[in-house]
Amino acid sequence: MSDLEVSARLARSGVERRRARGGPGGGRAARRLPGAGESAAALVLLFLIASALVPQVVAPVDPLAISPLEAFRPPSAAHPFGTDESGRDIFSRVVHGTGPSLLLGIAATLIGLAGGVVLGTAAGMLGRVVDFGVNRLLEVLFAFPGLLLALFFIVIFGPGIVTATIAVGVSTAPGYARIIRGQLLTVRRSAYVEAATVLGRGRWRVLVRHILPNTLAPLFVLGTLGVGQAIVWAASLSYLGLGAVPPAAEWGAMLAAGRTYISTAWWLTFFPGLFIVLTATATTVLGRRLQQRVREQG
Amino acid sequence: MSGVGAPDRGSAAAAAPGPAPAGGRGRGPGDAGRIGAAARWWASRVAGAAFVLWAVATLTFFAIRLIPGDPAEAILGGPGSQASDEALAAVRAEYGLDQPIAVQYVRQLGRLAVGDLGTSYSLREDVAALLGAQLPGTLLLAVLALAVAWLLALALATWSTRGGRVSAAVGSGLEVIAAALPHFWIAIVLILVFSTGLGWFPPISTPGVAGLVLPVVTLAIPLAGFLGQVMRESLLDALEAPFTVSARARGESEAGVRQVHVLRHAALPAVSLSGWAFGFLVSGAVVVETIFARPGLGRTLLNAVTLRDIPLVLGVVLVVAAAYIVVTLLTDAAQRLLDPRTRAA
Amino acid sequence: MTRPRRSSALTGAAAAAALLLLSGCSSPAPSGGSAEPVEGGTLTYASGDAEPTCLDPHVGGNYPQALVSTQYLESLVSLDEDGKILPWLASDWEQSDDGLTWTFTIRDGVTFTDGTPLDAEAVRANIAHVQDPATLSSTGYLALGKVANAEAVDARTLRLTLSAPDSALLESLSQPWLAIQSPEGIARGMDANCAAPIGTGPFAVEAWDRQSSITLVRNDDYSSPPGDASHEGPAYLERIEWRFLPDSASRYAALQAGEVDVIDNAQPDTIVQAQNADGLQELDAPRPGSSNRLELNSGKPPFDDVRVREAFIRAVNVDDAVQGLFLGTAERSYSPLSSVEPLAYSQPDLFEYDPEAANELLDAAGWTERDSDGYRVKDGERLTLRLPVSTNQSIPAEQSLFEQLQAGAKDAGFEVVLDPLDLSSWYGALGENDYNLVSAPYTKVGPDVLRILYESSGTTPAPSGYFANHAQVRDPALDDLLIRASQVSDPDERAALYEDAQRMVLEGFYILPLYDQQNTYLLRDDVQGLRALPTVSAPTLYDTWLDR
Amino acid sequence: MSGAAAAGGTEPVLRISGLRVAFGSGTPVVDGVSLSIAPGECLALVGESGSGKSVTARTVLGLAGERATVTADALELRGRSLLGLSDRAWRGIRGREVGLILQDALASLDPLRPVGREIADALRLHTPLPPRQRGDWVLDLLRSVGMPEPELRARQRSGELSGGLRQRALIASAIALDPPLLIADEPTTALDTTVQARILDLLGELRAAGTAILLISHDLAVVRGIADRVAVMAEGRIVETGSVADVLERPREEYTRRLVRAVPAGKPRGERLSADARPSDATDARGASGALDTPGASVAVSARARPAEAAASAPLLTGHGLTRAFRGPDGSRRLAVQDASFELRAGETLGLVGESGSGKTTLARLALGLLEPDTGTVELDGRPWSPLPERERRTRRSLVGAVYQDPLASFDPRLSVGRILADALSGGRHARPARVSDELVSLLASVGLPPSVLARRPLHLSGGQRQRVAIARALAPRPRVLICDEPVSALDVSVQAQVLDLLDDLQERLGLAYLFISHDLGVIGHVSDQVAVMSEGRIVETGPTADVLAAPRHPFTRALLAAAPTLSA
Repeated sequence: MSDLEVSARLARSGVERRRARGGPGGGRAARRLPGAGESAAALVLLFLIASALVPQVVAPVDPLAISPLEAFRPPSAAHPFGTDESGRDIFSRVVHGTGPSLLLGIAATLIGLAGGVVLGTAAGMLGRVVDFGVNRLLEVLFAFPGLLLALFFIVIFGPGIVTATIAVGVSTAPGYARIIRGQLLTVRRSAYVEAATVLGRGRWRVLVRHILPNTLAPLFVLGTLGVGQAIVWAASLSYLGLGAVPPAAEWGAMLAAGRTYISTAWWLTFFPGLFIVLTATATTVLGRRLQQRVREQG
Repeated sequence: MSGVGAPDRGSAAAAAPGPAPAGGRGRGPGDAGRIGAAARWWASRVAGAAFVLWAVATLTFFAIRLIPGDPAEAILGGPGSQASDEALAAVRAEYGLDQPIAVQYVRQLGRLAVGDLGTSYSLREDVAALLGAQLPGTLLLAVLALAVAWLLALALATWSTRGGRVSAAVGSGLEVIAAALPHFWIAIVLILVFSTGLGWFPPISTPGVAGLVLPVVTLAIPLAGFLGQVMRESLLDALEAPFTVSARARGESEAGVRQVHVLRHAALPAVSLSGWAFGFLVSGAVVVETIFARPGLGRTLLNAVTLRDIPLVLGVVLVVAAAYIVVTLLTDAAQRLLDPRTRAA
Repeated sequence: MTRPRRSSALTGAAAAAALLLLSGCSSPAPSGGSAEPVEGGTLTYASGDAEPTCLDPHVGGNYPQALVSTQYLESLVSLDEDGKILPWLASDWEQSDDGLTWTFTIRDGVTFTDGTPLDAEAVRANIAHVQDPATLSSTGYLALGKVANAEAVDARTLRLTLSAPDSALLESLSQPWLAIQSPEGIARGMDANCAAPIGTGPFAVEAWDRQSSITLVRNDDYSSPPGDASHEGPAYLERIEWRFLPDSASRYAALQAGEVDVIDNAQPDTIVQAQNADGLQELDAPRPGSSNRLELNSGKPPFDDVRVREAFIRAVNVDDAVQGLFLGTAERSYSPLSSVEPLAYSQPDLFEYDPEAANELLDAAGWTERDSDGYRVKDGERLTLRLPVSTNQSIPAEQSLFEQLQAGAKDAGFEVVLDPLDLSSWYGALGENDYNLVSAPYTKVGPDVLRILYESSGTTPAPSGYFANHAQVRDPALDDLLIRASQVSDPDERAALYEDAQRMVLEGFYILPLYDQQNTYLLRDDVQGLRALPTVSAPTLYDTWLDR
Repeated sequence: MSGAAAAGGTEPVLRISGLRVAFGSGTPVVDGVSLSIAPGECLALVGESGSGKSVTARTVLGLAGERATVTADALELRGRSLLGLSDRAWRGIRGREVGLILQDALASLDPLRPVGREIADALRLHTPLPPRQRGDWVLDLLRSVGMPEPELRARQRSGELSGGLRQRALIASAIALDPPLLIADEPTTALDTTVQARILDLLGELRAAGTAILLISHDLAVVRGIADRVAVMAEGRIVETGSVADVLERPREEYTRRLVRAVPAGKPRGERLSADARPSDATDARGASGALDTPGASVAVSARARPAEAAASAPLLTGHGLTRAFRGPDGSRRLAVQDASFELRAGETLGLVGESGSGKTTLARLALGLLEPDTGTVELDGRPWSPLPERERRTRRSLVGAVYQDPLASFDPRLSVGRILADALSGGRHARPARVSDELVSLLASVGLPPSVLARRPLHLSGGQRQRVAIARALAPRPRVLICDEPVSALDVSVQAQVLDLLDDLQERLGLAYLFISHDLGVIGHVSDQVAVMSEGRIVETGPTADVLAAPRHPFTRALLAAAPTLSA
């Protein structure tokens, strides 16, 4: 079980319960995630996307412009999030850090997904022997829980933003693989795949028309759920000094740089951390909603 | 997860036939049969766990050979160790690095089998002894955090499924946010508020109980977020399940329904997630032990990673993997015990 | 704002109050009724330095070892506040006229904590231990570089024969890396001795809980305080809990919360905060030896061209950065030597921020074009400077300082690549000559550190693999100055030679001095009588007592 | 036990008048229901899904739900009004005055607790008995509901019991305190016919002992065997009430008549069950046959071969000595189908009937070539069909279509009805949309669906519509054989009637052969020309339907027939 599987499982169960409760009196929308939360999540994401695409519009101040004599200014009108140890505007840095941070999270997620797809489809498609082998491999990989695989990876290939990204991706891959394999087996054994066989469709055609689309379509949703966690893990690695490094305006790196000053200048760490939390929360809420939509549609 | 090759799928009203023979004729699964099944289950699971452990040892053995450069030098701390030729030769002899790889592998397995994890170059100490000293602290932290997370999750899930839509929205919102909180951030905020601000708890993990509070809470909050969501879903499922209707129809009160029936069902997925939670907690321990300056496996691992102390990293990885395997096994056993439905599968 | 740069020894509670006031006007004076030292108690010391891998400072020889070993090991000689040599385990010494033979009289009546008596043979065994390549000594080994032979003439007399006169010998011997340990302890082998070295100090190692703390207990038979100590007999404190808290924020928070009594490596922001807080005191004790400086690798392009070196130095605004980052807790240095070194020579005009001059110099050196990113280019090569940063050694403020220098250098057309590395990889980068800039402060008592850092032979590694001449200065004239300075016995002549040598280093733009090696301790108000030993500014807890 | 019978007299146990239940601000789900039940009487509340019968029943227990608004002129249990009771007062009534039996005993008993504990709960809640005595009482109860080995069963959990035993345990928990009123909500729906009969007998015994029973059911035939009176419910109202005989034999209301007519049991082959006007069907069907009669279709489109003629023609699909085993989770081999043989001729329906787990579906999958038999062969149109490499079978796949119990699961969830059918029509190639569109419309018309469903996804269709789409898809390649695996078991009786009629029409028009699988003897009896009875993997009896039903030879067939509820008295 991975964070991902827990997330995916959460997004799933609600829908199934709602669907099962078709009977009279089943308050239809009673337990949907509240609309307010979703709207807030959408707003946050809009802001994040804007920050990632056009940071100079959202925060015109140069995030790298140092001003040594204005260091450690607490939040004020001029610097809503304060300034850091080199007098850089933290708001601007956080906004400009959105792109790299999201990119890092997305890249890690894509790596995880890619690994997951390869392992998962191999297990699901290439017969029992491969399935058995991949399953054992996954069990072994799952024995490196959480950050352990990422840390082990970093030991071998050295720290840094690229290895940290790959490490987070690699450590999420087994989770994706297991979900994809499960999905693939469900689809392969589904009545509609059988129906296509009965209609005389060939293996290849069934694979391309039915199995792959239905297996891979949920990946987008899964990825959305995963990005938030990937960002959190990557930031943790950065915070531990094993990921992105200053002066990059990446959230994890900002946290790592700011942690020294935590007792005197909390705003150095608080705001980048807040953005990580917001991102992870918003993507989770959005991912759940997407998953519910997908499943409610069938 | 699911078994392979279910024959009668997609069929008519025939649900899963269930483990017991249909009709009143046949003898139910006798106690002897059940014990046999349990023994078989344990045998297969223990064998599986042993396999995974062996595979982990094998994987790590070959993985560290991916480290560029001389493995002997890596064992001594990498190129910066400036290790002397004598030291390198000693390490080569100790690890048999001059032998063919197959011999090295067998020797490594042999050493692991007797619990010899090598010597940490950075701490100049026997890794097994070192980790033996560090493990209890981390386990204590993990167990306490798990317990607190359980309580928090249960309280939140129970509260948020009791009342109206507002508490449901607040409850689920809190859980989602809690699950998204990075450990280091929680730790920072907790220290700011409860140590620097209010001065209630020490900012570093001192030996006493007070020193445990912040680390445990830090670890517990995100976990409670995850567990709370899972518990809440199963709580809601159970609250709507026909058996709670039956119970109510018997005259059971709402509190009774929750106590006798629902909580058990809500707890089940939390039990089954404990293996995952263990991994999550160990990951968190790396961060938390570092921030709160608490000795333990996590901090040892981070130091070992930063210093590239290969024997120590390998030791922690193997110990954590072994612990994880054991925890997973115990979790599955607990689940099997608690939920007879899982015995059929 | 100028403050005394040097902490001094205490000779009583009043002196303690005076000393502690040195650190800032806002530090409160200890309460008046605490004149009589109190016996007993446990002091918790939180060190931000890396946990040593070996408690025997002979092995390797770094500052973390010096910090803790000062509590249980003692050296042959010590220094007073003015840099004058004081007797310690050696009660007396004399030097032959040719400067090649030194005879030390070993203090009588001192025993190691394992009961072994201190005698000349024990000291000889220590010197042999340091010089044994298997010990992997670096700092101590270099300091004894000229000692060709050691001989125990009788129980109390030790004779050292040198290969060349060494004016820095006594300064070298005062360092904790050459502290004297029980020969019985050394004979146990490296592992055992690393775990619990046996010395003559006021405390002894009781237990070492790795990754956590070292427990030190009072040596009740202690009898060998140095002359500048404020009392005699055993230490006041019963125990020391020596914890390792690498996270500076946690360390300071722990001090604030009263979980620990003393912290070292206080960061600028916390120093400022402590100055404004009730109940905390500051002890500022810059380390001797080199200043904190960036060394410019003159051994390879582009810094093999002195114009490029000067251009870099002119291009960066160190003053503002130091002001902003260190918040007034550190003062800009313009010397290769620490300000605590009496012979330190400064030349501020060489280091004035002058971007225009920098641009002209670079143009003159042929770096005339700029690429699309604004960096200078010559022959298709970008003007790139690699700066490996040891994340273990450089404090965060220093890392931020490098970032600011990076930004300033960019305007002149330098691309500075900051490369944060763990210690091992950092050594690796140095060993492979894969750097243009590096910050590697070196702590040593006395100006002889210049010989280690700037003499040509310093480009050759010691047995441990370390080499100290990172600027890769290979200047026969400078070598000559440094060797002569290390051999003359006349103090004035020595001072003049070292001044010339420092001027050569500064004018050659081999280094960019930044500030002293910061070494600030913060302590709670009820900690009395803490002082830094004037040798390498490590704290000594011998006179310390708890007013509670 | 308590003296419930003492209430006596003709005073009704339950009297409801003008009951309305609404959820939120929506239209009432129950709208003006009035009924009463006397002691020892069984009143059946019959209706299709969504008619409001379950809500009515739950209202009697005060369990309609938090969001329900309940109003009534009267809601009395043994003369005591239940309106406006406090939660506490309700709890005193539930279990003691009214017992509830739900449909799905597996889910209605806590799967994590031993059934003995579940039964004892009622005693714990309503009596001061100490645990030990409760245990004895539970064993008594289990014996009284005919539970074998009660000591063992009390310790088991519901998942470890078979369906019938589970239902007995659930009944035991409902009658623990001998409540004067027992509400049974679809108590036998998920059960096999023979088990159902035994449970109905048990309910009959309880009624005979003086318990009033409110029986909720969608199945008129089930009701016939046990109820004294019937109340027919539709759209929240009671349409008709009366004695069982009156209502089922002489229904006054049109709705009731349609309901009764829709029951297939006992209706001869070919008799229409649904009330749909036949002419419109015919026009649709003509359009359909036009579409299917495109040139090149070599399949004979003739009138349905009557059994006599069919017997003369060569068999279209035959199975010879088919055996198939599966490996169980514990590694043991289980024979799902054992030495089964069958013959299916053009225009003929072969009904395959049996209880759950008897191997019907495995046989269907063998016939479809989805499973290879371990031994034996299947032939299609005189040529080998299975075992055979799928590649060689594929070209003739169009001859055999399949219709499943759960049509929704058989559709790719991403596809609209239009794409599903276009795909089926195109034979897997991408056909030109315009041409396909005409064909699509007529194909839909042939199953009685308007073109407007083309753009919709199956998820948004009703159960009956989904099954029609499934049939249309099966027809698209112009098959000669349709294999229908429980095609109507998930449908309400009136929808079931429409689908059965549709299948009948199509068979007549297109000369299709059906292998029709059902657990419901009534359905099989109505649709089949030939019948094969399966039990424990074997076909135990086969022959013309009329013969088998009239003179069953195998004991299992006889038991099945005896247990099957029918409308006739």
